[in-house]
Amino acid sequence: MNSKIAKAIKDSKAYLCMECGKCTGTCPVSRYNHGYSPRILVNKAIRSGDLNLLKDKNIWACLTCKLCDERCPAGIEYIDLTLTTRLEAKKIGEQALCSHGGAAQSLMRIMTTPELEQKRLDWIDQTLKTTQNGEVLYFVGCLPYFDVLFSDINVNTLQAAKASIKILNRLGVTPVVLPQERCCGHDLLWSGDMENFEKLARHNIREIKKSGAKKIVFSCPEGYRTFKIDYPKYFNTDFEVEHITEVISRAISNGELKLKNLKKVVTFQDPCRLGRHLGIYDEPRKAITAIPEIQLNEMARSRQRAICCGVSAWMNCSTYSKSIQRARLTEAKDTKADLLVLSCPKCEIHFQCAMHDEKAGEQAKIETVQLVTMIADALEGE
Amino acid sequence: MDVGRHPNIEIFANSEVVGVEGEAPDFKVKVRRKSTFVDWDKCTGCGECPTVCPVHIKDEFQLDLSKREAIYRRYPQAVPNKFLIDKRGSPPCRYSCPAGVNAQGYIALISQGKYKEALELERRDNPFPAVCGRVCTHPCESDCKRKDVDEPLAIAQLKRFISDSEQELSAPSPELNKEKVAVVGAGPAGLSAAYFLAKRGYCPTVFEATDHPGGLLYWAIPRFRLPEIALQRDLDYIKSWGVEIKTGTALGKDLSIKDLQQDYKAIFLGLGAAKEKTMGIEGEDLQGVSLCVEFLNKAVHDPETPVGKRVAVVGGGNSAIDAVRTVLRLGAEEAFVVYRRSRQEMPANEEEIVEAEKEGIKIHYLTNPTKIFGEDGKIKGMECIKMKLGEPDSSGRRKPIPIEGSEFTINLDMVIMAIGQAADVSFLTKEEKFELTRWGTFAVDPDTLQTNIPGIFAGGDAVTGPATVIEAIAAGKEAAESIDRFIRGVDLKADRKKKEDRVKDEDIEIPEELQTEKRTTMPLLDLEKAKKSFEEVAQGFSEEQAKKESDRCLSCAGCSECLECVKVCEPNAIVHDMVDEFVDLDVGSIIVTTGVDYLDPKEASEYGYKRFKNIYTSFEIERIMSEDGPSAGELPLGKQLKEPLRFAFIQCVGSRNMRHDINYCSRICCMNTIKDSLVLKEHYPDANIVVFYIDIRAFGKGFEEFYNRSLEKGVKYIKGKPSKVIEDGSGNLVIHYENEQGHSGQMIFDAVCLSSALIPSRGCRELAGVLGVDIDDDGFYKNMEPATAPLESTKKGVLVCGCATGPKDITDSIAEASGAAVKAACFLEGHELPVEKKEIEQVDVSGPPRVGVFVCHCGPNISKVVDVKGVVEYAKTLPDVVFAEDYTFACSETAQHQIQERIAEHKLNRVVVAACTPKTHEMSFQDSLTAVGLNPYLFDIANIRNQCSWVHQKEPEKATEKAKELVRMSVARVRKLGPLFMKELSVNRDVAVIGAGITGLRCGIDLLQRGFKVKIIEKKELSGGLVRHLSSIYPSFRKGRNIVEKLLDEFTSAGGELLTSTELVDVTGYVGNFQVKVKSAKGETEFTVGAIVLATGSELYDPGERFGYGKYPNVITNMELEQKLISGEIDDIKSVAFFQCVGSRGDDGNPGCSRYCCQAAIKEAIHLREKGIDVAILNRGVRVYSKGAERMYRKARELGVLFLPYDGEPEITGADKAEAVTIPSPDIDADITIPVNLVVLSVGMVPAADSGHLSELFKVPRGPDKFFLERHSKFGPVETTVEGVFLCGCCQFPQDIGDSISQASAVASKVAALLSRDKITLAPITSTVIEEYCRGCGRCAEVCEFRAIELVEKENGVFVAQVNEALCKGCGTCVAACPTGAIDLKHFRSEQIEAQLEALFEG
Amino acid sequence: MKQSVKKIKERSDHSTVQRSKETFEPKIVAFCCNWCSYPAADGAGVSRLQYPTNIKIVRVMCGGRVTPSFVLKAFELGADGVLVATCHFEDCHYMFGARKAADVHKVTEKLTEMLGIEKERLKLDWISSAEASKFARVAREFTETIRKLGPSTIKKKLDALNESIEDE
Amino acid sequence: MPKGALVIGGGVAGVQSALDLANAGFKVFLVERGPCLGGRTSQIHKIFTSMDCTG
Repeated sequence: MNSKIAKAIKDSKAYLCMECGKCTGTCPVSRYNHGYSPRILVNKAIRSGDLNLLKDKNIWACLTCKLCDERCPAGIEYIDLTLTTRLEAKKIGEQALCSHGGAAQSLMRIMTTPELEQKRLDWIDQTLKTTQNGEVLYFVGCLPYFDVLFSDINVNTLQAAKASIKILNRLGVTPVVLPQERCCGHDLLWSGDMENFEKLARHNIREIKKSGAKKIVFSCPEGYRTFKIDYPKYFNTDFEVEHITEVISRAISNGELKLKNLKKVVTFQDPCRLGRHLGIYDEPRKAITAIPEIQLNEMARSRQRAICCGVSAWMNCSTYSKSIQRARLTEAKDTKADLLVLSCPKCEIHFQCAMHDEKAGEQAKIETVQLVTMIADALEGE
Repeated sequence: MDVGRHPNIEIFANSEVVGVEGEAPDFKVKVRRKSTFVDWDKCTGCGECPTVCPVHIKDEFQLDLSKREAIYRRYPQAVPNKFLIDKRGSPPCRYSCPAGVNAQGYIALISQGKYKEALELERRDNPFPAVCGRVCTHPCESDCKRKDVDEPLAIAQLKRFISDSEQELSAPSPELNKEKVAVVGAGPAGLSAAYFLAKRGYCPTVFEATDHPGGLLYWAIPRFRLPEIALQRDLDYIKSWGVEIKTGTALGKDLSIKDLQQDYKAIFLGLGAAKEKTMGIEGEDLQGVSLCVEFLNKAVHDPETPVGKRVAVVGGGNSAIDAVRTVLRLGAEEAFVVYRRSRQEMPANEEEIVEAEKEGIKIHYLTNPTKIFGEDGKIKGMECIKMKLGEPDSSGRRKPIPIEGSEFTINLDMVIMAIGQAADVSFLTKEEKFELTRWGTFAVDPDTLQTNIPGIFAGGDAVTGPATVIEAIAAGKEAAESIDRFIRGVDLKADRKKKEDRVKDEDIEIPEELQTEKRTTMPLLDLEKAKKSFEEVAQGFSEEQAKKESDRCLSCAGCSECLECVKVCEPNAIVHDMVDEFVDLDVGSIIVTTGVDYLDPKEASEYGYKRFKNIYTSFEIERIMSEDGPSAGELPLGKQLKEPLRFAFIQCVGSRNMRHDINYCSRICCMNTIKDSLVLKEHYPDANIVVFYIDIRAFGKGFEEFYNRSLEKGVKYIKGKPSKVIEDGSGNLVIHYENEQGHSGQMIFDAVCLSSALIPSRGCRELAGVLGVDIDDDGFYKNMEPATAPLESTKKGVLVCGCATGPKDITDSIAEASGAAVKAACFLEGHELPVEKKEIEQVDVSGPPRVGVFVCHCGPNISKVVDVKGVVEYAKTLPDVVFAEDYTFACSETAQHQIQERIAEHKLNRVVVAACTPKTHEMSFQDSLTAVGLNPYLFDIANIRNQCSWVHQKEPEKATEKAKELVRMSVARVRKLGPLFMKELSVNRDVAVIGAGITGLRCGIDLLQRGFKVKIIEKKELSGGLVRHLSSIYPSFRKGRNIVEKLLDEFTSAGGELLTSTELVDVTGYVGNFQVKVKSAKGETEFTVGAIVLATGSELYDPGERFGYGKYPNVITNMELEQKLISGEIDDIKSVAFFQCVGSRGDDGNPGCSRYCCQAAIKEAIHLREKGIDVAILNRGVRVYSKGAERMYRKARELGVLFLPYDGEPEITGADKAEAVTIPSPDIDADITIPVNLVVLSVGMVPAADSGHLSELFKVPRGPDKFFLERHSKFGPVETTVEGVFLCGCCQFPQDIGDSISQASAVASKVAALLSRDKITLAPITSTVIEEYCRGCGRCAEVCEFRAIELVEKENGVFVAQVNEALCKGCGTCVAACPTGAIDLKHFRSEQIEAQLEALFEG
Repeated sequence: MKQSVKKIKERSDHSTVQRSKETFEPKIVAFCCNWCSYPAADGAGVSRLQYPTNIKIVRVMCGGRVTPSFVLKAFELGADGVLVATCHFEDCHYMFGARKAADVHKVTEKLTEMLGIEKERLKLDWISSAEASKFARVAREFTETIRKLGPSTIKKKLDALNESIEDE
Repeated sequence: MPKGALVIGGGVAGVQSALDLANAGFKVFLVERGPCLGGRTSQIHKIFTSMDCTG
């Protein structure tokens, strides 16, 4: 057996599987895709040869939302096993069906080019203070690209970046923003492309080191997770990393941020990376409820039980993704909220896409807003 | 399907119908296939031949604005894609040459620097180039067309040049294995006969009486004119063909005819004319009097030959000049010529005379010796008489007559008589009974040169008497042909190739831009040196001179028959002696679509066309502005523009002009000008463009908007016809016109385009005669009735359409053409049976790919540039390639067979052919795969010819590299390909027509006649639409109601079903299987049809309260007027004003022109005017364009109908009734008020109120004007984007009756073609959905213009896209729209394209 | 180690310069639609209109099929230039395919610009089947433009640089 | 053999007539005076695309 897989089985405690099928019952994908079962994949890993596992299309169907891990009575870390499986599958030429013809993956791989001179900071206007060198760095992520790629479905993920900088500025921080920042590599990693993930990571680490930053703030939970968990696994990093909701929450506690009132009923979508991957549930809620007069209605399934936005790493978007999204949006709508507060650009793209289509019923349509944007807009004096 | 490859279409290009007999449906047609000189079965269209063609003549495709080769195809995409040769007859030089030597040919080759080839060509007709290049009398030069420009070409000298430039004698030394032939006499005739016989493989032996071959060339032409070395070269060449020459063997002495007959199959007698004539005057026997040839015989070979001090040579031929110049060189103090006629009649070559004169030789013209006198038997002098010229004699020259009493004497010590020779063959008659002429020459058959004794032929001077070298050569050549026939036992005369006709003078191109250039003069030996030596005087052309001289050739005959094309044509397709062919056809009906020509604007001479530069026709502008045009898309102004371009269009050049006898509107020119103005604006954004026009007739769909666009772009329109265009001396063109103020004005332009009238095509009258159909007053084909029977000619079974019946645009022509097709089909029997398909065992392709690569040389087309073997070796290294090899022509039948064998042998399951473009042979290779059971879609072509070897000719290494890359890409692609299968759909053969106006009825009738069941669904109670309510139609003035009733009667009696008062409820299904649900008083019914025709018409604009409508009772619409005209309630009307464009060409109603109203108003005006009523038509330009309409317009003006231009709303005054109309008329500086007691609003056509509903029901999109949108504005006017749903008549856009009727028939044709088969085969390249990945977002359906994708609900709320393969056209835009990758295009799948990219960049 | 990085860098810089000045042969892919620009390219062959060998054609049925992903993929794989050639709007075989291609192109253009790929490296043009000369001209001019620009920075060959950073 | 139709003139109109008849299953003889089809339309650069457009 492939030694990497063997190790992953061991590390993820897959041998502990008691075949209860709780994972399958929990899995949002399995709910719609009846051919998909985490348990079966775990058992394929344990019991049969590599190829049987690696060539199984289902290894790409997992959203890595970690819901199963949350519930597994045996404590198996399924998504870690999935990651290794994908890395190994990629090596033998297997790959997922990439959305948008693989345009996103191409973008990321192009970003591995060392001499690239991106023009990715056009959106930074006079009102935003940024710098080239400093203690704190704001990691923008792929937002500028997303807004172009998804211009047809009215997403504006860059608002979150602007809002984050605005908040940092308000807190007296002039963050470093890197003109030659690269994709963090999250999506390449999760689609099994270790080679290019490494290149991106190296480049980012070098650039950040050059800037002199010691602390990195993220608005994107995927970037946050990648820097917090994955980079240290492979590279020597000594940055402090923080999500913007953590920054906001702390500032609110310290009384550094004063917010205007907003008379709205809202609900909140926990991003998988922020929630289950990193355990950040309270900070966003604290931020939201800091706005006077706002009412937060939780969805039926929230926090640890929250449901994913349906797609991960630009692959295997499918009819099941759509069903997951519809169900989740309906759940949001059912809270009688006016606004669905999001905290991840991917959630925004995926939900907007689901709502964009003509057949999407009214019961699954709800206005969305990024948490940071909402906070930035609520800042007093704005 | 492409017309060039349609199995049912046989194309006769370059052909003419020359005879038609019989009646429909039994026409017997005779077609003349004009010779193309290229065997089209063999021609691959590779394009090698023009690269070697030396002839450059006007390219008619580029409207003579650039040049093409004599072997050509009209344009690169031509169908059929074959070459042909432009031959216009025998060029004058060749025609006038007795031996038919192809001078134009070798001159053309000289111009290309192909001297060897030129010489080779020369020697095809003449083995004596060195000789003839020096001593020929060159009749070719006398007829050279260049003399009309400046001076004839120095043809003979060019011939000498190619002979001189021969470095090494080409010695063919063939094997002669045929019969032996005897030739007697080694003069030019005999040697020529021997040469041509040897070339045919016979073994000729030449018997020569003297000890040297060459005849007079050797014995009597002085060396300063024909050096021995030159003669020897020709003799050596002849001998190299295996001709045996036996000198010193005289006939009659050393051998006899009998001997020869015994040993040889045939005999040629080329005995010459050895007997010299004398003058027959007193004193010829004196010492010092010589015969010319006798003298030269000696003098040529003996430079010590004694001559007198003062010598006269009598005669005017070349021998006389030769003699006198020889005498001079031998030391005579004075030598001169005595000639009885004038210089003009002198037969000696001009250059000879000139050279002689230069050498100081005097020629006494019009002088004739009367006697020679002497002393002691020695000459002392000669008495001569002066002559004058009388009437022409038998030779055509004026006869010299002695002037009495003008005798005078000259003192001399030598006289040479050079007055000619005669043949004397009488010595032979002793032995054989030869028939002789009264001149003592052989009597021979003039065509075959056979004497009275079979097998014995004669030619040269012995037959003709003394003649020229070239004539002797000609005789030898002719005799060789006869001897060949004689020996083969073939009739000597039958089918003997006749001399080709001389090219007609009018067919000879003399380019306008041709610069005069004098003939190149031959460098001569220094005069003083020349006079003293026997060195050759004429020095010959240098290479540069020869090139320059050859460039002067006009290429009179088009093709020069240099035969270079034959050499490069790999498939041996070129047949220079091809002849016209006649083909007889039996046909059931005939469609005439002979199109139009345009008036040569030279006829409107005031506009300076061809007199001044930069004046073009609109067709020329079309070519010029094309990047593939003569000047690559730029105006060839010939000057640098300092300011923005100034450009004028002059409209109606010839059109609507009695003076040119063109009483019609050419219909397309306004739009064409607007289009050209926009094209110019694109190219020259700052250009000032002015259009001079009479009326802008922008009457078609989208035309008005197009016109407005040009206005927005700043094109200026000036009403009026310029009086003239002149050039101001500095290259500017000045247009004189009447300006807006009515004053004479001038405007300056850099270039002018003339919108020349369209006129009946050349030969249309003759063809009408052949067909037995009538021509109308304008010279176009007459149709039965322009409005109701526009496609029928005056003869049953002969249909006329397109511009053959009058000018029209592509849209209307295409509609008419389809309409004519359905009419023609009514005379034809049965459909062709489908070909039975054999069941073949299918190759299993499930395993890993096993790719075979086959690389084609395409003759030299690929292999000349690309290293084909290298590509094959490379291909073998590519992944999954198990076999690779190359073929000379992969498309050939043998190669295809071999490929099939390879597939079996190597168990190939994927095939790549590296060859030409897939557009040419993809299908035939696919057929090959199918034949051996391999799915035809497991195949790819690497285009290494069109996109590699042909476009990288100068970079063979890089091209080879690219070819490898292309093959690598193809292999990568083919590895990812999967099998595809054709699907068939059954079709219902019934048709539903929506709308029972005349359009719907016409369409229904045509379909019924073609055997389809038709239901017409009409929501109203009455059929006939608007036409039912018309008092009459133009131009025939038939009653609208009668027309409707007749159509209705035809429809019902043909078995059509008319459902009136019936509403459409729902339509579902797709092409071949539509379910139509209708509702009437009787309730709902549902039925199935295969196709649906929308003929729902349009509605008339409701003026509301505009123009006093509703307010004044006497303001009515034109439809209301029609009612009055029918009911006759017009007695109290005295004066009528028509308001045109009410609800047209504006923001309210129809944004475009409603097309019918001008003509309708004129028709109505004529009605009223004929009743004595005053009529004024207030118009915004009079748009009459249909057949006969312009004449009707004239008639209205003749009748006194007033046409008043207006803009905005005219003012109507009156209390209860409209009493007067006032319109401002700035041009005559007054407001015009006309008293009226009736105002008629010519209301426009607007889309029917329910068109939006119908659009949704049928999914047929509407354009911005809300009329239904056709498939293609030009090429698909009656189809919609929805397969199986068609459009005709006013629901697409306003039409007049004739156009609606044509469209109705056009639709019938399309429907008939669609439903004529039981099954529709669907192309397998369609989109396909993986449902699992489909989000059901509908973006694919949104982008699909063909409505091929539908969202289908799978379960509660879950939708997936479904592709209807019957509707999918395979463009793949849906794939681009899909966010997830669920949809893909078969055969062009993302992974297949990505594989190509990966392969491309991996190297 | 630092030295080796420098060396690699020098070498790669040097080779870049050399390639652009002397031996640089641009790699260009042209996506051509089946109905207009592909036949136009064939026509250029028929008329023997010469253009550089650098352009390789990938045939697609319609220009509207060319997604940003194809273009990005080409650049990723090392294309120095990408040409998308379609029908003119009015002659599009699929009516609106050429227009759609133009729409998609706008998105692609923005992405490539953002990536710092010089905008001259990506070109959309409209070439009808009758415009063989235009095809040849565009091919020549585009190749020339790319040649002047020099090689695309996105070249896998420079990966060595990345590998060695780890050791810094 | 069933009788075909004769189309005289190979311009756009002639080609269209021929194609319609041929597509309906009839034999067509298309006679063109010049060496190839396309007529005047082939010389018009702005609208002419290719013969395919008529099929």
